[in-house]
Amino acid sequence: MQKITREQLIDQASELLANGTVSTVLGWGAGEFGYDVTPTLFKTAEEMQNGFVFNDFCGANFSKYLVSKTKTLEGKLLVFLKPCDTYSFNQLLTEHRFDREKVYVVGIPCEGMADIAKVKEISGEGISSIASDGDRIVVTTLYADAPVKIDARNVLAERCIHCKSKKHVAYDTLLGEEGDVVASARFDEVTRLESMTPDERFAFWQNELSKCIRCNACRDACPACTCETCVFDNPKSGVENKSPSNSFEEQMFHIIRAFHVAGRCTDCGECARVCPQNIPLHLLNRKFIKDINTFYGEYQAGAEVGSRSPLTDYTTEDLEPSEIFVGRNEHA
Amino acid sequence: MKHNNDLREEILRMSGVDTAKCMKCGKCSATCPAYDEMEYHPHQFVGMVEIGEIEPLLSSESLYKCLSCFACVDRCPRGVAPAKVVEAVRLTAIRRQGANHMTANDVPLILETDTPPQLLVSAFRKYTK
Amino acid sequence: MQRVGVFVCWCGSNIAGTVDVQAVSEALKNEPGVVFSANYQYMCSQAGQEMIKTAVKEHHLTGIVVCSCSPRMHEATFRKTAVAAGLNPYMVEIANIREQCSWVHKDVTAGTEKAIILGKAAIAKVNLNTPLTPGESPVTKRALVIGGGIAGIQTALDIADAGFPVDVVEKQPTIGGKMAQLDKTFPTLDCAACILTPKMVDVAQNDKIRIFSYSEVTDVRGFVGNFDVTIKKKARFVKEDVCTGCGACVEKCPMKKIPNEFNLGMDNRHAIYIPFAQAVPKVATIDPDACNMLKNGKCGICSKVCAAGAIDYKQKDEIIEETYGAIVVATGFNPISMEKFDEYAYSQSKDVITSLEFERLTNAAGPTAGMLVRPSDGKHPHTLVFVQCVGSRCESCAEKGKEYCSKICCMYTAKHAMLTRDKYPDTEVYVFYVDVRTPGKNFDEFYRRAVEEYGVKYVKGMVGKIVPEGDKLKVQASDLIANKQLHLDADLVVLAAAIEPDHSARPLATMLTASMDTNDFFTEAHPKLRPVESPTAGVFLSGTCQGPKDIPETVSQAGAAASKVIGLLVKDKLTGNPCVAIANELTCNGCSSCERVCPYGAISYLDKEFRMPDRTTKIRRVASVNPAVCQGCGACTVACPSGAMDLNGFMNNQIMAEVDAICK
Amino acid sequence: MQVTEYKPLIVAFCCNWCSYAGADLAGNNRLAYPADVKIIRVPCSCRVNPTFILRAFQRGADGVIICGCHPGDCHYTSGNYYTRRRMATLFSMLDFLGIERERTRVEWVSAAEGAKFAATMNEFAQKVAALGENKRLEDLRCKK
Amino acid sequence: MLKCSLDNVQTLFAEIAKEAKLYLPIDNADGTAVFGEWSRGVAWSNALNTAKSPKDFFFPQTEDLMRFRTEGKKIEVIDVRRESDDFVVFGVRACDVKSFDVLDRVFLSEPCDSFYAEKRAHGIIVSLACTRPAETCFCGIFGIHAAEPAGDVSAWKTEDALYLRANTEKGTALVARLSSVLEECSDDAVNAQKESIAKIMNKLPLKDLSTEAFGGGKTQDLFHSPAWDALSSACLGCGTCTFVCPTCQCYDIKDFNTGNGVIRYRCWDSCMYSEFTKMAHGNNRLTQKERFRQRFMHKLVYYPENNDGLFGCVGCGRCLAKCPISMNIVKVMKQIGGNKGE
Repeated sequence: MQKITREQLIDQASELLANGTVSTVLGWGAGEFGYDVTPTLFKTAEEMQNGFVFNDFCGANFSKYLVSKTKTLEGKLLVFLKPCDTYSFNQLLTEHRFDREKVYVVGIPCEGMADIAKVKEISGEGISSIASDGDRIVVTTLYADAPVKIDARNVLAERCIHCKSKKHVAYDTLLGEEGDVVASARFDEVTRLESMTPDERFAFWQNELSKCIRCNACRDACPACTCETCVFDNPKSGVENKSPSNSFEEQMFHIIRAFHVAGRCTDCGECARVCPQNIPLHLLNRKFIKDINTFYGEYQAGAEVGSRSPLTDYTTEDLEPSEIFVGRNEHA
Repeated sequence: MKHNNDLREEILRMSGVDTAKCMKCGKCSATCPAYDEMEYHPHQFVGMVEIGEIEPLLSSESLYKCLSCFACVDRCPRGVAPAKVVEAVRLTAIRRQGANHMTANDVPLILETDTPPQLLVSAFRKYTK
Repeated sequence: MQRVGVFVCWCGSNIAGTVDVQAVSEALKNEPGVVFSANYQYMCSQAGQEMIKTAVKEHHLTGIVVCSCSPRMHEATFRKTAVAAGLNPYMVEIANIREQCSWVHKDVTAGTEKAIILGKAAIAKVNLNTPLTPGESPVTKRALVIGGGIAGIQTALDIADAGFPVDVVEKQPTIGGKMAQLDKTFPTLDCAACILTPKMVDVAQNDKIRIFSYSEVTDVRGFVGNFDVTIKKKARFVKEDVCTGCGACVEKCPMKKIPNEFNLGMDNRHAIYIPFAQAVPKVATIDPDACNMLKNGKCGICSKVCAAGAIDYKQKDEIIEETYGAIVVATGFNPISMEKFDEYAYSQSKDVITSLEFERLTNAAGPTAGMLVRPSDGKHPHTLVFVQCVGSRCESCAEKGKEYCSKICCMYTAKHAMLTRDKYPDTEVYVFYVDVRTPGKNFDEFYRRAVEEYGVKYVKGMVGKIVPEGDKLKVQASDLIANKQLHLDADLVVLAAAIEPDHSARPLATMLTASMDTNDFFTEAHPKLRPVESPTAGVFLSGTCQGPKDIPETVSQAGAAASKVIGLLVKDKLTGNPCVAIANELTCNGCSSCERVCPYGAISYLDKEFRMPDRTTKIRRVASVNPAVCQGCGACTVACPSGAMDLNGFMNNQIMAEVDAICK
Repeated sequence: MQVTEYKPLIVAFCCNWCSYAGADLAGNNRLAYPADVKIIRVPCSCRVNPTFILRAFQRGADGVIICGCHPGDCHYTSGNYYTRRRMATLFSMLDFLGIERERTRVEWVSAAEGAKFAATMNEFAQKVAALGENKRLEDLRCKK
Repeated sequence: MLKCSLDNVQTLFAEIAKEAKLYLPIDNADGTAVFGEWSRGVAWSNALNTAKSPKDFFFPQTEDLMRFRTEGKKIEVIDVRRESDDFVVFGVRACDVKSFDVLDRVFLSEPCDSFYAEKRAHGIIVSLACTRPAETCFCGIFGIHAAEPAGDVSAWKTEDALYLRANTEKGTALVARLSSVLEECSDDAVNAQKESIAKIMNKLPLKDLSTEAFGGGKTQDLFHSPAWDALSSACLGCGTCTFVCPTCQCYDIKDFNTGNGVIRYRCWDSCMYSEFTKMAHGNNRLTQKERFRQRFMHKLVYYPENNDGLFGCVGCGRCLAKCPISMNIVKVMKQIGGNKGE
């Protein structure tokens, strides 16, 4: 399904390693089952030949790793970034979270990544191998006699169905063609929730948030959450908390988490991807993005380095908090 | 004079013009090449629509004297676009005459083989607002 | 743990009438930290304060809660009491049980209950208070005035009068600014030069004032009391201290076709020039773009004719670094460009001019020696058309004009029209106006005189277009009162162009971290109460850099700015407000969110080395608040995602403790 | 008229320069409002962290109101503009989560508007009382 | 062996629920399964396993230990311990059943954790054999038989019936109580299922993963392995693996100030967190590498060293499925243990 091949990426990286432009490559390392790829540092072309993969399951956004990895590495780090990842990249630069000079970005096109849960819904558990064949994902399992062929478009990750941009907003080298910002229906689900009654919305979120186990994966995977010490880990912050003792704390955590990244969140979707409990956390972020777009004009965090986040900005004509619900379409 | 607020709203909506923005400088009328032909002048269109005094405009020849050259739109310092107000009043007059609300269903009936598509486009523009 | 004393005031019957003060002091006795609780008729009285002092000594109190009237009333009083008792003044908290309790609630039970809760909140807060000491910083007793127009001149003179040294930085070769270009001034019609040039001379002769002409501010660091400013003094290739301003060089200079900026290009000057006769400093300047000697080494005549030996072709830009206690911005204005107003044919006809050009045209020292003639053919104009509001109040055309009213045009146009009719009674003068705005002393009288005594024809309407035809300007306009379209054949058209802040203001504002509005006018610290101060401490505003103004207004503001500067410079030390933001470097990410919301530019960033828990060192970008600049609003504390930013006196944990106490 | 026993708890964050002074003026003029309203003084409305609001609800508040200078009149020039954006987005999010939108409010009250302060508090207290107890953002551990 | 037709299984549940709360896997709207309380009409999930393990029933994520009520300067201590009611956790897979052995050794050895013990005493575990293990399953390498689940009662589900066998006193009592819906039967169907399960187990990709390199006494061999650097390099430091793990048993004790007093409670903690076991001097594991190593060394070396060779992992595969970066114990075992499982 991906237009770009593993070999192309290895070639590009090998060249840059060979000519000394970069010392290390941050890429996807092979796993046990074909779909379980791990972000991995490669030092040589040979290491890449042995352990590097690129397939429909390379969803992880590498931008956040740059904060820690650039601090310790000698030389430049090559990082492969998909279009959506580059927005996080720029946002982190805006916030001075790493040194641009220490990174070499190879922009790679992305046709959308697959969600293994959706694959398994079709193929069933017990995957023994998984491969790509044109637009299809071919899965062999312990239980089916013949390999199951799945149209990759039917198992796209939620964030890829609603891909907002095929455009790389940052790169040193771009493989493939320059893409464009694309129209997406990413706010539809937010709109659907908005059109519910408050009681329905409350019930919806109670049900979702009560699943939270406070593993912090959403926070720890989020490229906007790069605080040295998170307020939720800091006993002096007044909101520190290790477990969701009750529904208040579940809500508190998720409201504050979303508020802290509001205006900075690029909508990369990592939070929802990594949630072990399948809570649609991205909807909280998208709600903020949608509101900001509606209230203060379209803003895409990370579209350009140095842009001012709408919540650290204002105009004298801004909407009043009392006006935000005027004209909103909803049931009584 | 009975002021017609519904009609006023309708015209403001059709034209997309906020007549309250007018600071009554008269630059539109100063700029208008058809001024002398008109009974009511561009600034009067804006002013009279603003106060809802629209009937005299509807029955005035001035409606058809406006050349739609848009000089007033270009020059207006306040972005009021008087020509669009005139256009909207004109359209109101046209609608009253019944040539109103063309629908796509009407097209096959009036379509001839050599009808230029441009004509359809402008017809839609005029009759379907 | 704090040892808190609680003092409940009766305020006569003001509090005690609706609040059971005895019950309040009893109830608060049991709060954590409280070791003493009492009530008294008037806590703010001498006896009441003594009671506090005694209790502090006897009970070794470390914190004080006074349940009384609004802190806006007596917080300062009780802080002084605390100091007198040997406590830090910021160890006092007030529970407002009068204005916000006894006076608004009639029911004693409810009032008492609420008073107890407010007391508990204050106790919860004071338990977390820490002694605060305001920072002190020395004040450099020197002021910088940026801009040498009438605003800058007046400010500099006033500051110097008070005995403080002042430097004036002017980017032109002479001070004087726009006023030097004017002919007469409304509404008194006295000659601009006659009232301005003596002031310019005063500046030059004042030993407290240094003029850096032909200079620019290139860098500003530091903060109120201690701004480190870098000034670039551009090479004028003439030794300023040697040149006598005799003008011999100018006369002999062979390059004489350089458009004269001072006359807005309506005549020419030489490559070496003195902008005008009364220039200060009266020193020649060589235009490096025009001078043959500087361009290709050929000529050198000026050097030969200069008896003083002032010419120095090798002169370099000079960098001056100086420290100032205060900075006054007086960068002034310019008329906007008329290039984009095609309808007025400004670019097509020389006889369509701006009002400032008209000033030069009628000025006795101007290109025509004061003869009002058409720039195109030098003929005397008979029909003059003045157009008001060209580019002002222009909402739809941001690329062309300005949204605001330029304020001065109505009056100077009346002046122009009146003077024209006065000097040349054979002329017909039309003024096309949208509104005539004449608030000001003797302003409307002036305008009416133009109409009634001088026969200026004011037409309510606007000019729509101007077409040059032959030697006439075909003017098409509307007369809204007559409901007619007018067609005039004019000889000269004068456009009252909108004014805008000088383009140097925006980069300067960035250097000063002073805020600007969307029109690039400097923002005042408070539109009503602090109109001559920028929100950035130590930066003051003088003249049109803050908004359109006429001369009297500019001069008053210049004086006001000067008095604010003097008020600052007389202090030896600045005592800050200790309730300022503080950044916790250990948790700061250096993300710049706080910096973006700080209205005062109080936050900067340092690359600091940290010893990490894993025993490595790491260099991290962290925020640092300058306590002398921070005013303590707290905007940064909320913008900070990691909670690293907090506010002394209103710490996160203090406010949350209050919330907890209230919601208990 | 039916009088219910239930008394709402309302936390009002007031900026020091305008709204707190406005509340003082309401006091000077003896303009009554319910004792359920408890004021916390902050230097500027922009000091109010969303955390404080959630904290108040956690601890049992039924309504939270933030008062500041009118836009354009902020003592610190721009603080309330930030407040306006922060609270607009926060309130919208609370509504999105199904929290009653009448429980939160921002009101601009100048130092001269004692009457407006009292009227606002009366009206807000009434609205919150009509909603009843805050159940959706409460922390049961904090109940007595 | 006892049997209940699947048509009748809801009746069986109803019988159980008469005297004890019954918890069993229920399908979530998002496709995952979760242990939930049974009530009439609640369907039993067919999922292989639940997203979270059943350890919650005995060792909940948060649990109040005691309370203090304060009034003014007075403090009163309140004991919040209550006797637990009987409850049945139904459909626990072999791996998760085994996890209770791991937890028991921690919580029931002296000093015994009374909160845990109380719930263990009152909880009855009905296990369930796995007929369709997933590729992430590797219980077999720890000697767990997917076809022979332990528990108070073992259960097997075929296409038409549920087979039960009581293993313990508690189990026997439960089964006895259910006699009206159960009938005696032969072992044939169960044996057939065991055979087919054995075949599948043999095909699982991780079946040959070796534990040889691990166990007590291996600290010196493994602790300084250079492989830890690369393995931990991508770790985000989140707590997903620990919170979905059936055997992770670390907790933190915290105080919550309610305004009227204090609740002292414990909650799960994760050794992957930078704040884990933070002490006055700071943290004792300073880098993510150390924290990462701790988790796996604990499961594979330290725990067996202190517990007669019992590994601290039961091969349930949850962390394999849930880790945001797909780093897991299998990858660690292969790298650190020398790729013997290939």
